[in-house]
Amino acid sequence: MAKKTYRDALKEGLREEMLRDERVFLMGEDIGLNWGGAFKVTKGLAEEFGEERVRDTPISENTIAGAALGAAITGLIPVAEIMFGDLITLAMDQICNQAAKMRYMFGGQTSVPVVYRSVFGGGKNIASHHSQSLEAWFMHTPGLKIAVPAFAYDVKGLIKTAIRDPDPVMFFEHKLVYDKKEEVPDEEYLIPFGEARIRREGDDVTVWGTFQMLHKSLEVAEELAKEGISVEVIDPRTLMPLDKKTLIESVKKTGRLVLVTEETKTGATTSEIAAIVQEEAFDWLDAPIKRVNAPDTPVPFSPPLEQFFIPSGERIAEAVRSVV
Amino acid sequence: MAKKTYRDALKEGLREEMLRDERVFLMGEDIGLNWGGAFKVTKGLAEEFGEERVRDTPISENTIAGAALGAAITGLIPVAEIMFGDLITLAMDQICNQAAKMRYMFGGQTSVPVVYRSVFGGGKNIASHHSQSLEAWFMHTPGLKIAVPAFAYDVKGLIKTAIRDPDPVMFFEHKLVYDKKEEVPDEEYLIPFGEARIRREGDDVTVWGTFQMLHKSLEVAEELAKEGISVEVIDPRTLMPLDKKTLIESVKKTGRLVLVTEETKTGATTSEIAAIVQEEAFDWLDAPIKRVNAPDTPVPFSPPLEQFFIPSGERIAEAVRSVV
Amino acid sequence: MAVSKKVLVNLYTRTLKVRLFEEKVWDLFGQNLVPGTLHLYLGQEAVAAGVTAALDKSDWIQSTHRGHGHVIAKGADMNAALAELLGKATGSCKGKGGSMHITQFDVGVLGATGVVASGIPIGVGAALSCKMRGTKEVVACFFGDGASNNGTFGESLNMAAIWSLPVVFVVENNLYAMGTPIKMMCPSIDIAERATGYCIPSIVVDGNNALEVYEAAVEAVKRAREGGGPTLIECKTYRQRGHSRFDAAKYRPPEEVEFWLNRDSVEKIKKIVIEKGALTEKDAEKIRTKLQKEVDKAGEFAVNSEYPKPKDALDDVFAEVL
Amino acid sequence: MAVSKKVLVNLYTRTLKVRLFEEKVWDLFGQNLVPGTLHLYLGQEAVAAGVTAALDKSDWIQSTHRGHGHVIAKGADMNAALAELLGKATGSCKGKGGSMHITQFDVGVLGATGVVASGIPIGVGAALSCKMRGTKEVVACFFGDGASNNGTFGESLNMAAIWSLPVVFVVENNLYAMGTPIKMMCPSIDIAERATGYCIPSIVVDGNNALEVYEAAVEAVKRAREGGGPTLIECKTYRQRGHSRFDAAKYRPPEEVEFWLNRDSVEKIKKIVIEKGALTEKDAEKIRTKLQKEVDKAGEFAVNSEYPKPKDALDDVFAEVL
Ligand SMILES: Cc1ncc(C[n+]2csc(CCOP(=O)(O)OP(=O)(O)O)c2C)c(N)n1
Ligand SMILES: Cc1ncc(C[n+]2csc(CCOP(=O)(O)OP(=O)(O)O)c2C)c(N)n1
Ligand SMILES: [Mg+2]
Ligand SMILES: [Mg+2]
Repeated sequence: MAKKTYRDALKEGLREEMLRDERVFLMGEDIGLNWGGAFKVTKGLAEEFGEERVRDTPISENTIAGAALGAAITGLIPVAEIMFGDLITLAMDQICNQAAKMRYMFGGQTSVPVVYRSVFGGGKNIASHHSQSLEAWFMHTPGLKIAVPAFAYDVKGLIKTAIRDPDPVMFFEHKLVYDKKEEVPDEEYLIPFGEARIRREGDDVTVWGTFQMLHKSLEVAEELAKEGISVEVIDPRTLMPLDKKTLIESVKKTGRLVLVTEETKTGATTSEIAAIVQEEAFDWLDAPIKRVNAPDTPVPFSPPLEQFFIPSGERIAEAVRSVV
Repeated sequence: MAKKTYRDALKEGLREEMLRDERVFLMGEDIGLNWGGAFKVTKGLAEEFGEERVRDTPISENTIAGAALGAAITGLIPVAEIMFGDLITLAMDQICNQAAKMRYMFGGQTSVPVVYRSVFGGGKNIASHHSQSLEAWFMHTPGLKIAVPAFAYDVKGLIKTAIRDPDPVMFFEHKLVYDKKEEVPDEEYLIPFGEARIRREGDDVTVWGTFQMLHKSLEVAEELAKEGISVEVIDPRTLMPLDKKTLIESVKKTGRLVLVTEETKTGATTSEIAAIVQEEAFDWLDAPIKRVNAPDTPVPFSPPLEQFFIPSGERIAEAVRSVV
Repeated sequence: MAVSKKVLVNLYTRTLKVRLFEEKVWDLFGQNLVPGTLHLYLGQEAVAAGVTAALDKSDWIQSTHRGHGHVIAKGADMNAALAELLGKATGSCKGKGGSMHITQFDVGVLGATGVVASGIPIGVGAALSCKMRGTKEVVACFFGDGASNNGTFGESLNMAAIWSLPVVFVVENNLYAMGTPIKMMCPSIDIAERATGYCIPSIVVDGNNALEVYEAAVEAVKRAREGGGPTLIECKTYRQRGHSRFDAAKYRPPEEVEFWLNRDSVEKIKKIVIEKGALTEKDAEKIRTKLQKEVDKAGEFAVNSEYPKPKDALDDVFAEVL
Repeated sequence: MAVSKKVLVNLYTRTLKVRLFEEKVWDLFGQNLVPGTLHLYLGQEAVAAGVTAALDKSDWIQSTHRGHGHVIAKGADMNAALAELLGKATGSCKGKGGSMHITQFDVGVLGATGVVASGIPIGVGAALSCKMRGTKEVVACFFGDGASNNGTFGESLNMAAIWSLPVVFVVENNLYAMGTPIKMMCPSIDIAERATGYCIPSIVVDGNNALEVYEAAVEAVKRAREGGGPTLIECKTYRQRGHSRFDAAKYRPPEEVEFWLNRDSVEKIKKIVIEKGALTEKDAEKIRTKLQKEVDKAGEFAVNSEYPKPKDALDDVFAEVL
C-alpha cells in the first residue's frame, strides 16, 4: 500500500478497467496525447491505450454526451469527460433527457453503461464559468447515479464500480482534491454505490458534507474536539443511491445535523438531505438542521471575493457550535 | 371584471406590455402567424404586432435564449419562449451561465431585462420529453427570478411585472392550467414578485404547492374541511424571490406543513422549502414536514402510469391526515 | 443502378406496410384509443422504406418524434408497435414511451426521441461503436428539416466527418417544422448544402420515390460500410396530414398540398414496380391484402391488450430497483 | 481598397497597444499578481486591431475567453482592464470577472465569456437588436476555431442569415483549441467553408496582417450596415504562447512556431505603414513610447488599487439586493 494522489488513484482506476475490458474507452476534449486532460487525470493513457480508446473530441459537449450514449447502448462502455462541470449546461439534453431516461422510456429495452466525468468547485480564481457545483441538478434527474468521491481511496473504487454499472453514472470530482493523498491498496477493490462512510466518529453533532468541504469539516472537527465538541463526520460517497441509513442512524445518536457543501445554498443537495432527515428523524432532532453553503451568487473571480464565497472552516465551526 | 382563462389572461398581459413599450417583443418557435404558440398563448399577437415583434424562430433553443439575452442587454425587452420546459435542457448554458450571471460577472455593468417563458407538467400523455417539471434547477441558479403562476389573475399580473423587471425572469406555466378560469380585472394591475398569496385560510395544517397541485390541494382542502380538518393553502406565486414570511407565519400558526408539487421528489423545490421551514420554524413544528411529489422516475406515457406518477388528491389528503 | 425485381417488390411492400400501419393508427386515433399526441408518418413512407431496404438486419437506425414509419420499415413487430401507441403493457416499451418513443431495439432501432435533433448525436455514437467494435454495421440517422437548425446537427456532422464514421444522415425535408416553413428558417434551398462545409458528400432526392431514396441509400451505405465515412441524403417529401394530433395544417397553401398528394409515395412505387414488370396490378393487390390482414391483426392485438399496472411506473428506472 | 495614412497609423497603434497591454499582463503575471488563469492574446493582435478599426464607437463587439485584445482594441480603459485582471475593486467588473470576463460595456463590449462559443448567440441577438431598434449599429462577433465546432455556431449563423442581421463573424483560427490542432477536429481546410451552407459570404485572411483583416472587415461591416446581412471572416493566426497560464505548448512543432513568430503581427503592420509612408521608423517609435507609458501607468494603477471587500461578493446578483 502506498500514498497516492486522488488524481493518480483515479487514473489507476480508469487504467485497470481499460485493461480488464476492452469495451471501455475514454472520450473528451483534450484528454489525449497533447494535454492529458485539463487536470491531467488521463495523462499517459493515450500513450498506453492509443488515441482510439483515449479519444480527443471537438468542443461539442452535447454531442460528446450523446455520442457516448449511442456507443453505450451498442456495446461499448464510454467514459465521457466534460472538461468543467459548468459546461455540462451544454449537455443537459443528452444527459438528462436521453441517457437518464432511455432505459425507462423504452421500457427496459436498453442498458446504458455510460459514465460522465466532470469536475466542480471553486478555489482557483477562475470565476463564474469554471467554478460551479451543480450536482443538485442531477440529483433531481431520475435515472442517473451520482458519485461524489472526496478521497483517493474512494475515487478509485468508485470509478471502477461506475464503469461496471449498467446505468448512467455522473462521476463528479473536485478541483481542490486532485492533489490530496491517501493510502490506496495495490490489490484490486471496488466500492459499492450507496454506502456512506463515517470518516470520523463523534457523539454531539453529525456533519454531512461533500468534496473539499468534507476535508474542511474534518479539520474543523479536529479543532472542535479541543473545545470538547465531538463531531461525527459522514461522507456520502454517492448521492444516488443515497445512503440514508448511515446518516439517519448518526442523527439519531447525535440529535444534531450540520450539512456542508460548496454549492450555492438554495436548492442544493443539502436541502434534500435536510428535507429527508427532518422527515425521518423528526423526533430525534434536538436542534434545527443547519446548512453551510456558498451564498446565492455566481462564483466571483477576485481572491477575497471567492474566499468569502466558499464556506470557511470558521463558518462550519460556528454552525456546529450553534446547534450544540 | 370578467372570467378569463389563464391563457387569455397571459396573452392580455403580453399584449398590454407590447402596447405600452415598443421595446417588448416575443420570440420563439411557432409563436407567430401559423400556429400562435404550441398552447395558443400568443395566438393573434403576430397579426396585431407583426412578425418582427412576434418572431418565429428556428429550432435552436440555446441560440433563442442567447439571442434574447443579446437583445436584452442592448436595449430591447425580449420575451423568449421555449416551447416545452423539457427543452430548456438545450438552453441551460445561455440561461444559467450567461443570462443569470451576466450582471454579476460584469460587476453590474449590464442590465438583463429578459423573460424566458416555458411550460411544465404532465397530464397530457406526452411522455418523458414533454411533461417534466424542472423549476428546481433554476431555483438553484443564482441570478434568476422565477414566477410560477397557477391562476389567471396572477399570470397576468406577474407577466407584466416580469417584463418590467431589469433581471432575467424564468416564467413558468403549466399545461393543465391554461384553460382554468378566474375573474380578471379590466383595469391594469401588476403583482409584485416575492408575495405569496394565502388561497385558503385554515388552522390545522399549512399546504404549500404550485401549479396544478395547488388547484388539487384546494379541492382536497375543501374535502378535508368536511372531515373537520382546517387547511391553509399557500400559493408562492414566485419561487425567487421567495416569500418565506407568509409561509413561516402560517406554519407558526398551524404547526404542520405539507408540500405538494408535481416535480419528482428528490431535489425538488419542496426540498428547499422543507429545509428552510425546519430551520426557521423548528420550535413550532408539531410534526415532520411532509412532501407530496411525483416518484423519482421519468414521466411515463400510458394513462394509468402517468396517473400514478402525478400526485393524486388522495395522496395529498393522506399526507395532510398523517400530520394532524 | 440495376435494381432486381426482388428489391422492387421489397420497396413496394415496405412503403405500403408503413402506409397501412399509419392508416390503422389514424383509425384507432379516431376511435379515441391513442392517448397523447401523434406525429403521423403518412406521406413520407418512401423515405423509411427506401433507406431501410438498403440496410442489413444488423444495421441500425436512429428515429425521431415522427418515428412510426422508421421502426415499421426496419422490421418492427407491429403488434408491439401498435400496442405501444395505445399505451398497453404489451407495447415494445411496456407503454412507457408511446408515439414519440416508439422503439424496438431488437430490430436495430436505437430509439425514437421527443427532442428534435437529439437523436443525431446518438446515431453518431452508435456509428462510432460500429467502427470501434470492428463490425461492418452502419447507422442510418433520420431527422427533419427543422432538426437541421439545431446545434447538434453541425456538431454531429463534424464528429462523423473527422472520424469517418459509418453513418448515413437522412434529412426528411417535409418543408415544415410544425407550422413553420423551412424556407423561412433556412437560407439555402437545400439543407444538403450544409454537408459540404463538413466535407460530407450529399445528395438531394425525391423523398416520395422509394426507388430513388433506395438508390441513394445503397450508395451511402456502401460508402459507410467500406470505411468511406458519412453521407447526407436529403429527401424532399411532405406530410399528408398536419404536424400532430389536432393540427389541421391550414397554413399550407392548397396548391402545395395538392401538388404533393399527387405524388403519393405508395402510388409512385406501385407504378414503378408494375412498369418494371416486378409485379402485376394483381400481385400488388395481393400484397396489400396480406399486409392489411397483418395490420388488422396487430390492431386487434393492441386493442385487446391490457394496460400496465399503475405501479409498473416505478420499474425500469435502473437495471435494478434501488 | 485605398487606405488612408490615418487608418494605417490607427492600425499600427491598435495592434501595438494590444501587444504592449498583453506584455504588461505577462509581466504582472510573472510577478504573481494575476490570480487564476490567463489566455493571452499575444500573436493575434492584428485580428482585434483590424476588425475594431473598421467599427464605429457605437458598434459592438462580442468577445471570448481570450478577450483582452478585443476589449483593448475596442477602446477600453486600460486602467480598469488591468485592474480587473488583478481582481481589484477598480476593475471594470469590480474584480468579479477577471481575465475570462473582462468586459467594458460602455465602449461597446457586449461581454467576454468563459464558455467557448457562448458569445455567438449573444452577438447575434445584439445584431437583431441593432436592426429592430432601427439603428445602423453593427456587431463583430469574435470566436476561435474550436468554437466553430460547438452547436451554437451553426444555430447562430443560420439565425443571422435568415434574418439578414448586421453581424460580422470573426473566426480567429489560431490552429489550436488548447492542445488540439484544428486539423484534427475540422475536416475542411478552412472553417469559412461552413458559412457557405448558410449562404453567408466568407473570406479567409492573414490574421497576422492588420491591414488585410481591416480591409475584409470594412467590406463586411459595410454589408452589414447596409442591410446586406452577415459575413464570416476567418483569420489565420497563431498564439505566441501556450493556451493558458501554465501551458508550455510543447505539442506544437518547433518549425510551426518559428514560422509564425516570423510573421509577427506588430512587425508586419509596422513594416506596411512605414513602406506606405504613413509613418517613419521614428514616428513608430514615438507611438510605442507613448503607448508604453500609458500601459505602465495602467499597470501602476492596477497594482496600487485595492481589492474589493469580501462582502462585495453579495452585490450585483440582481439590480437590487433582494
Ligand atoms: C428541441 C425541440 N424543440 C422543439 C420541439 C417541439 N417540436 C416538436 S416537433 C417540431 C418540429 C420538428 O420539425 P422537423 O424536424 O422538420 O420534423 P417534422 O415534424 O417535420 O417531421 C417541434 C418544433 C421539440 N420537440 N424539440
Ligand atoms: C464549451 C466549452 N468547452 C470547453 C471549454 C474549455 N476550453 C477553454 S478554451 C478552450 C479552447 C478554445 O479553442 P478556440 O475556440 O480555438 O479558442 P482559442 O483558445 O484558440 O482562442 C477550451 C476547450 C470551455 N471553456 N467551454
Ligand atoms: Mg419537417
Ligand atoms: Mg483556437
